[in-house]
Amino acid sequence: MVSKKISDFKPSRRKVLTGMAAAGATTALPGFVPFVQAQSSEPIRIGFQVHRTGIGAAYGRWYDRTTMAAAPVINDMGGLNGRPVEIISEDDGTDPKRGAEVVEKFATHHNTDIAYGTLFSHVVVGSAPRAGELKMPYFVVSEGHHVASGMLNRWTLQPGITDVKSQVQAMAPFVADNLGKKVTMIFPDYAFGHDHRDFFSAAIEAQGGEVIAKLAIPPTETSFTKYFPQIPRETEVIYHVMVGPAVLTFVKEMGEFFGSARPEIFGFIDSLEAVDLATPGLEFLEGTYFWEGMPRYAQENQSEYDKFYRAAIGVDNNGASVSDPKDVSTFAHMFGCWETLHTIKAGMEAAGYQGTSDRAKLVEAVEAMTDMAESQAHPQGAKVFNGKTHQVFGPQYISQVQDGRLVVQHKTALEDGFYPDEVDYTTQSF
Amino acid sequence: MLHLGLIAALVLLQFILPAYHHGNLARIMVLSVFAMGYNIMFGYAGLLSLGHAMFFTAGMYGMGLSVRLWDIPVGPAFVIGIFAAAALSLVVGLLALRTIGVAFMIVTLMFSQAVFLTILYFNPITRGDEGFVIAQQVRQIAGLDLSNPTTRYFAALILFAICLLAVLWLVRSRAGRVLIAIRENEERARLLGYDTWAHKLAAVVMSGTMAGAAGAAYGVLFGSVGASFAEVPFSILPLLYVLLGGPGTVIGPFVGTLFMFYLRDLSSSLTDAHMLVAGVVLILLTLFARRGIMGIVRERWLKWLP
Amino acid sequence: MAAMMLLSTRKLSRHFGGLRAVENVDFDLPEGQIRALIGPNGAGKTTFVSMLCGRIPVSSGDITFAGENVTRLPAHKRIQRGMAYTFQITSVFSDLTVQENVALAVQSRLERGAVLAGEVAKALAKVGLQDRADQIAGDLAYGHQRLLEIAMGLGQSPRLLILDEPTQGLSDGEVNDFIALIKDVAKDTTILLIEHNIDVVMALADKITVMNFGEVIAEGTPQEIHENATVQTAYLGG
Amino acid sequence: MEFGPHLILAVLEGLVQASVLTLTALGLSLVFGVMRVVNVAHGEFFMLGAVFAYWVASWMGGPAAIGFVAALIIAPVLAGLLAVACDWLILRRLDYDPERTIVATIGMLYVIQQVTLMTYGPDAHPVTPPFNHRLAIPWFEFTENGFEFYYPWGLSTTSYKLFVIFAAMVARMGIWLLMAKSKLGLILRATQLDGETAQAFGIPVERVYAFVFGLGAALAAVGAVLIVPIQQAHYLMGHDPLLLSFIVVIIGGLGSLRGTVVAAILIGMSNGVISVFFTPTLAKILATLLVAFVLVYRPQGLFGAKPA
Repeated sequence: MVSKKISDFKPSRRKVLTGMAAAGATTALPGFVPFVQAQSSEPIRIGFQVHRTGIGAAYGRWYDRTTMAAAPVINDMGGLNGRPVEIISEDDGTDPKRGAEVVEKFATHHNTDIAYGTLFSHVVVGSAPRAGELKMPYFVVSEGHHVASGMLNRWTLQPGITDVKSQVQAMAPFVADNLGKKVTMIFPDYAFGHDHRDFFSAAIEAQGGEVIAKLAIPPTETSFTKYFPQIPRETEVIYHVMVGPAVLTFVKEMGEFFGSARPEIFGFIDSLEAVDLATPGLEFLEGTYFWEGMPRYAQENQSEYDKFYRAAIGVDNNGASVSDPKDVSTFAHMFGCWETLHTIKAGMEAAGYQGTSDRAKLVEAVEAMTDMAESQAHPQGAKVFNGKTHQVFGPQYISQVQDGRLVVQHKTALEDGFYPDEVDYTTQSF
Repeated sequence: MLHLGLIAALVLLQFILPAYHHGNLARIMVLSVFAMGYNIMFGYAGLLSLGHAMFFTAGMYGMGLSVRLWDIPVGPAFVIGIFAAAALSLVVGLLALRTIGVAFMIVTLMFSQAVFLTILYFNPITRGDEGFVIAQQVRQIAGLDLSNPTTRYFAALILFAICLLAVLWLVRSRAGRVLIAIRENEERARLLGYDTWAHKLAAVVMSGTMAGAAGAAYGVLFGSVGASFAEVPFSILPLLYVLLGGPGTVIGPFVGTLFMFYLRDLSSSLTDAHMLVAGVVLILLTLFARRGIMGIVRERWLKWLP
Repeated sequence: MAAMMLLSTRKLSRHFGGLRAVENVDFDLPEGQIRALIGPNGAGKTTFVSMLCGRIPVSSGDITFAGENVTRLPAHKRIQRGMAYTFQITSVFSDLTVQENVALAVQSRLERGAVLAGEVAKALAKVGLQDRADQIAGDLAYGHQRLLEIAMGLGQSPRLLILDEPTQGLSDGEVNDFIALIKDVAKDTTILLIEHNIDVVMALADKITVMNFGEVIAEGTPQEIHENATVQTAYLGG
Repeated sequence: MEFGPHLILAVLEGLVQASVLTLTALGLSLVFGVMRVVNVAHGEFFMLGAVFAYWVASWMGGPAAIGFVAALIIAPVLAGLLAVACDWLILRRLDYDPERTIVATIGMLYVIQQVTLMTYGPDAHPVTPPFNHRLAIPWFEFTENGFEFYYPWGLSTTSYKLFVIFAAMVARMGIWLLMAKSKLGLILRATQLDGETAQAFGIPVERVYAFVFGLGAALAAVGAVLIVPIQQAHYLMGHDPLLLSFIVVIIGGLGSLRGTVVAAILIGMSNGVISVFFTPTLAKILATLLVAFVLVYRPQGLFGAKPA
């Protein structure tokens, strides 16, 4: 029932997710000091910076659905420190300038306790300085390496999704051992693509392979065939990662270019995120491999957490909307919203968070976190949080297209994605 | 008088505005410097550019890269940013002024697009679309912390006041009158003995430099530098600000920026469809307020408004 | 003789594609004269004076102004050397006030910082527009716009004033005022006048140049031109 | 890939782009030429063509070819009617004043984008092509055995892409016949030359303007329906066609249909061919600067008359 209701989704500006269940559950739970209850039954306000318009809107829609599904679940569990969570959404237009304004609006107008939810990395970089100045905890879900690289500040954290540097490093051994050593990379000429380029090149060399060509595709490009001849003939593996509305064109044209003589292909699912694998023209992908942040198709050994998570959001076993099987979700990324909200809950409880004066305590409490067990709160898998770099490390999945479904072939170990710390945010003052 | 009054009012507002609007106003002042720069070219000299983002970006990256690559303090870096914008606008002016009308629009658009792509191309230096952060601890001039809201507000206000008075002085000067003459009828102006090409070039350079000052100030005051400021929609913004506020009025760009900012902000509190609201308002304004907000004010009430 | 010439052209030509709008015109205008330039429509008069002031480039030939070859100079430099040109079609700055229009004409020749107001008032008074100084030029009646156009020419205090059909659309009374005005101005300015109204030409011109098909077909005093057979043919038989 | 096959591939790709671009640009050129207004919302009518095509095709169901043909007829008509409504409700009331038209069409752009986002959504959706076969293209080489044909790796196109090139050619012929041979074309050309005089001769200029605005939008939509089986319909897809169409119209020379077609082919091809020699982003930069410098040194466009 819940899933049905939410999948009839209409974008709405604010959803006050208080509700009777939350209030009832908190009083029933043991361990709550009575005066806390008396003092503040007001909701904790989470400012949700969402890409409702602009280039990130396709992701934004599913980040929104995941967030709106996670909030009532958290409220059913007793909310945050006994207080219900209220999500206050504000569109940033996938624009860094507006992003900074939205963070400011959260802090000074909506008086939210924290800000959360940003995906596109240029919006993160545009917004984080303001969050730092406003001393507002800013939980991003963007997989960019910007947090762990040290360029941001102590108030910005990424506890829900692994960064690209770690992801690609964990992929390199599989690619080198199973697919080939001579790699051609195709990636968008965005900072996001540059992270792939730089970190994967280094990682594959460490495995004895090499990147023999790098094709950086300019943004807003809509046709790709003309660039493919720059792929060297001796390429053993194509490594592709693409974002934006033209991803399907990109993949289809790649298939048409190679015909029956394709090399091994390894892609980040970003290239087909929210795209139905059954779309005509994608047949050539059969047998190719994809990185997945979280497996889109329910696997044979599906965990109960995965089951619960899908049901809560209203996503079926093929990663599509329950109400519309053609409406495929951004399954490989959006779990980050779910997990981040649960981490915020854990952090607030650990910090005994009461109000905005406890924001620094919240950051410290999250920094103190380390192991996160696979659970309903972390359905993607067990993780380790690095308090110094503010970055979480989780497992990565490599799936193969078999009969038009993505079947997991390999799950990386957490250690595969570790790299030396580049920053220690805990030494910065608040 | 009106303009000094506006500046005085803005000084006063600093003390009474709630934090949110206080922060917004600082932003609006910086953005309206961008719009005022645009107004010199478009509102007074009649040159419709669709590439003004490149000048804003030149100022922003001139400042930002100086800090990022050479650890230059933000004060001198700000000046470098302004010079970078001035240099770019001189080069663009020399080339683009060979064209007029729609060709001028396209040429400026193309140059701006090339600047945007160049930022992406040199991503190891510029960090591409993501850009980079000007750290809070380096954003200081003479010991003043520019990330502090009050300091930031006054810094924005000082820049705004300087530019406002500069434009006021310009349009009351003889050179300003020549620019208007060029807008109205370039050939006639030439046949009154004016080197219209040189005047237009000067307008482009002044306009671009002011836009660059806004860009550099934006980076210094708000701490981020990014390529999205070089994209086409960011070139359209000052055009809208100026057209709505009233082209060819000194105060119009500020009014337009204020109006557009709060139109977006308020409508996004009411509905997801803030672009729909903005679109409808734009259409209505063109239908019923053809010379922009201050243009109407001038027509109806204040004929002397410069 | 040559030393007194304010303006001379030699073999001045202008072709538009295959059309020879002006062909090999040799023309001399001594200082202090009122010269009328007449000819049927399409004779090349406006093209000719447009080349003089630099509105359009020449195809070949030379223009000498005040002893200096100005053929390659841009328009504004010729104006700065003492030419003024008023347009055939009224071409005032219609969004500016009358005063500002004239001020634009005056300020181009004055030093930085010099006071404009007196000069502006003088030019306006000459054409009788002093009472309308604060009106928006575009709101003026047509005849007044023509006068403003002339006031702008006067405001430049040129050595050579080129008037392109200044009386077109004026009433008879206005034409008479105009004749008086030009006679007054001519005391210290050389005038080149394109005019269709033959009464005005006869009343004003010291000498008349007649063009047809891009060439000068006759030149002489009003009396001579009046009696010239070629001119008669050009006007009547052409 | 070797140079020869690479160039052929780039040329083929360039032709597909150019084909769609000519139609979109011809639409803009008509509006620009006849009405003298800058229609910033032109790209949005392109986008609407693609979105309508998706809706029509998915509503029809059945074989892909039927949905496609239906879309090719219905989508441009809908886009055209919407444009006529915009003209009648908005532009006409602005007296087609250049500056106000720019703002009003920016407003229309916002409205159309947002309404599409709210109804169609933020995702890109494909339309299935009526047919789509990969066609390998042979190339030659000189070996010890002399001159030989072979099929180089990667050198191919699809039957649908060839169809796009062909269909665009047919559409261009249609436009040419309309403009050069029909009475309607005569009216359009007369209005383009001088609206006031045309009015004096009893041409209902207002209705001609509405028709032209609709026709321009419909042409953009035809281009979009042709491309949507290759590139998906998305609510932000109007941006590039708008910019490119403007470039094409200006480079081609205002009001010159022949110039528009030639410029579209030049621009489409140069994008492809430059990408043979440089890395993708650098190629884009160079192509952009090329356009700018063509205009700087030939402001009247390639086929415009030099102003006197």
